[in-house]
Amino acid sequence: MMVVVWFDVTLVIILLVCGWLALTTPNLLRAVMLFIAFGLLVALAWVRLQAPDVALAEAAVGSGLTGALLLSTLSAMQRASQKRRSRMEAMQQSTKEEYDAG
Amino acid sequence: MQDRDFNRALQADDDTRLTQSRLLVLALATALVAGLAAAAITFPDDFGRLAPLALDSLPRSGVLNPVTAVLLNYRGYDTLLEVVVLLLAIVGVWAIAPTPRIWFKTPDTPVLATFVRLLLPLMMVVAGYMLWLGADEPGGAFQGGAVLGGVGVLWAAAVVWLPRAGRPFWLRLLLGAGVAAFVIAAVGLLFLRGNLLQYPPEQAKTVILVIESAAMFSIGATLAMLFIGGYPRREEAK
Amino acid sequence: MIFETAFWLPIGIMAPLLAALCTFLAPQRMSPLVTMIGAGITFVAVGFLSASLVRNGPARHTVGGWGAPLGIDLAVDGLAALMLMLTAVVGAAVALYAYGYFNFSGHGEETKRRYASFWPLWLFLWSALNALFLSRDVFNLYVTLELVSFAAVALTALAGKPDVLRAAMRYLLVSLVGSLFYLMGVAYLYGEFGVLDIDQLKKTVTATPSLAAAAALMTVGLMMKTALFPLHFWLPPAHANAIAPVSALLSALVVKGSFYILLRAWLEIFYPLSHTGAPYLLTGLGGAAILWGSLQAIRQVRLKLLIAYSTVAQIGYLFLLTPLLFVKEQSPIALSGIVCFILAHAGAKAAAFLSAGAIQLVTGDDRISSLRGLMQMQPLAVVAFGAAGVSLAALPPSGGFIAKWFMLHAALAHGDRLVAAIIVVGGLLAAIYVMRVVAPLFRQPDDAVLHRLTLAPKTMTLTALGLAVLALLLSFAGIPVMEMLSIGAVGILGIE
Amino acid sequence: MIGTSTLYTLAGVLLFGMGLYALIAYPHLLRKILAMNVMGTGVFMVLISIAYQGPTQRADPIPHALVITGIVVAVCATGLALTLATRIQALTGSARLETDEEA
Repeated sequence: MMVVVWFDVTLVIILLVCGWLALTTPNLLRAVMLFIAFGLLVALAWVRLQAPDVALAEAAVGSGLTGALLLSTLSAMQRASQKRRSRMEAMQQSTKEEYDAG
Repeated sequence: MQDRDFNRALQADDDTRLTQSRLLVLALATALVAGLAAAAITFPDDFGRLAPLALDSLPRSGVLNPVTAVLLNYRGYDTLLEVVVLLLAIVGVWAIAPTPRIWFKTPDTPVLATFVRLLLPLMMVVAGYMLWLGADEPGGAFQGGAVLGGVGVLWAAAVVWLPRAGRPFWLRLLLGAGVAAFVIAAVGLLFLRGNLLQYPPEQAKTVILVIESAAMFSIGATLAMLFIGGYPRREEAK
Repeated sequence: MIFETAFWLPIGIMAPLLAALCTFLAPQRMSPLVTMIGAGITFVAVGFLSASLVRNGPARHTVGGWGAPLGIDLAVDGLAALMLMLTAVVGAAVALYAYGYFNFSGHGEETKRRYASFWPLWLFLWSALNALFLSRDVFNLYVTLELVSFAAVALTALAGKPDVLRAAMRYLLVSLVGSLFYLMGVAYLYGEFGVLDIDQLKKTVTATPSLAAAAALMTVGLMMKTALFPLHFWLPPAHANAIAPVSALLSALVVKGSFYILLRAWLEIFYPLSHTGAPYLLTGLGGAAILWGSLQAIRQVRLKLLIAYSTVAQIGYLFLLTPLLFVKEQSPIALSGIVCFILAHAGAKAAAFLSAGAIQLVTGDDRISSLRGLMQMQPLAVVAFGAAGVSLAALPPSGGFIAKWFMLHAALAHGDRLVAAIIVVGGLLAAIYVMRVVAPLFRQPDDAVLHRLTLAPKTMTLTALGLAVLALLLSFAGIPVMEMLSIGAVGILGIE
Repeated sequence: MIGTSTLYTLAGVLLFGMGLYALIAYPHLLRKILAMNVMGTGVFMVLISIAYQGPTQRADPIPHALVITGIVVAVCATGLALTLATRIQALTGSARLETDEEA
């Protein structure tokens, strides 16, 4: 019985630390990774609390799909800002060339 | 200054330093947690709430998994509105974004496409099995739908199929099937039996499975479309 | 069966839902037609429901045949019926206006595509609001709240500009946090009392720490969604930057949805806490909202921002009388005042936004300074705005006047002079900001302006005028509203 | 000695507070959306812990169903919010809400 209780306490602590890190890590990619891990730990907690249906939904949707959504958005955002940046640089370059020519 | 913003976006970094105002927010959140925790420890123990009633009514619900009974029968109306939430999310996404978040390119080698083509029937079987199982064991339309959603994303990623532009009718039909099945069943039963979603006890399981199957396809399609974001389209040739 | 009230209850939810589905499935050019058909059926359902409510009294519908506490119940009483009718009338008028608006301004492939989403979104919103007004289950209310927010946010984003997208994002985040607060409150209620049905809760609640926690969570969450000061920050940018028909829907109906839940929650679930300071806190915030919102409205340079800040102010009135709802003698009058205010504000504010939209189409910009001389060019829109202003400033004869008259009556009868003073001052401030808009309209126009004379379609100006006139006509609605509210009043005043 | 159910209830409340803090305090939209999900998980954890009746008894299925509904609503909200965020970033170059940031 004691073992079981300690398992719960450990799980809750790891889960909270994982969640806190996901919320406070400066790097967003790492934050999303931590969030996915957090979701899987939560699914484990649901199993512990005799909620297997919820655990399945959490692992598939709450952690898996939400994580995938966050990751794809992150990469879309990075690509967009890269594009914007190179466009700006090209613009700066061309104005500089005009300036040099003139 | 703009430059730094670009850099931050590029490196995907967020400013998480603990400033004074953030400390204040943290203090307020801590106070909230303390208050809520103090109330939470007074929840009565050894008090079944609605559990005994839900479990006792199980024989009349048509299914053996109590969670499925709650989702599709006792509180089927919640689930109806939830399927509407899914459809509404897609309508919202399509209204906001004209282009997909992700542009898909036809891959150089057809290996992935072949693999996905083979995977699809297998995954359909898995999803269907989860749905069937859901009546009596853990599982159901949402879990099955999540599997289908994953397959949908793979399909798009491997460019097995993607519409050239717009929103083809059959995709809309797939997305709306869950709401359609639910609403038709609800209104039909309202006219037949006087109450929204009042299943005839003998056919409850059949009706539940029919609604769930339609809902599962819609859930899968919706999740895939949420992932793609915007109308699904191939990358335009430059 | 057809003649039972209970039969019509779910039709009011299912009809717009089915119409929304059809607009999604059918080709987009058919959307207005499908919307009109769906709106027609919903109108009939709401009409039958209200008529049969008056004749047969309040009714319940047990979805799935299970009945509370295991199943979900829908119920209609006077308050719910009034909200249904309000939504139907304002919503139909706005839809008519939107049809004209899109024909007039929806050019370009991209804009057309975005505006086409208005129809399904509006029908989803309508269905969700009706579901919200009729639901008796606290968790089911959460789902309807989410439906309302999703539809409202997507509608806000239809304008498509960066500013409005930022506003929509902020709106979405506040809305979602508000919903999560509400849901946490639901968890506390279920943890403590073990039921989700409001009538069952009403019978079992006692003043425990968990009830207090649930009350705090739900009140804060719904305050966010209702934009009560100081949680109003998201409202002005969202309401001001959305396209005109959407602004009208948001201000007239959407904020009232969350307020409706808050009102019911306090009357039927949290009433054991009525002797605590909480109702007075809400009064204080309401008073602050009136003063702050009005002063901000007076300061605005842009017309739609002015109207949006006026909404912030007017929301304050809804909370001003909270403590009186629990005083037996004043309760019916106070409640009638609040409900009259909801109706009058919905009509007047929708009319104000709609006429502002028509004016904006003519002048091409949103600054108050460019309104000079519009009386000559766009008289219908100007008259509509003026009439709406009369109701907003609560001048007689208008719905706003009768509402504030009820409120003053209740406040003075209870000896709340400060509250009465705020009501009067708020009316004066409203008169000032309305005059700031109306005065330039009657000045001589610049010749330059006259040159780019384009007229907004009649469908737009006439619907705005219709709603404004309705807000004025509500001055005769005081007694009918009171009588309507007494149908199933036990459901509202569960303090006996 | 607190019971298993209470342990998870408190963890849920803590997650709710943590998510709320991060959502208000940090500027990046992606972070805000992530924080909203953590907040939601906190609420779900309170509900599921309420349903737990000890290792020998069957858990209350009602909160389980509510949470499954909640998870699906949350993923829809996330999808909608991320679409908005992507759009804002594409149009303005910044995935933050403040307009005059670092001015």
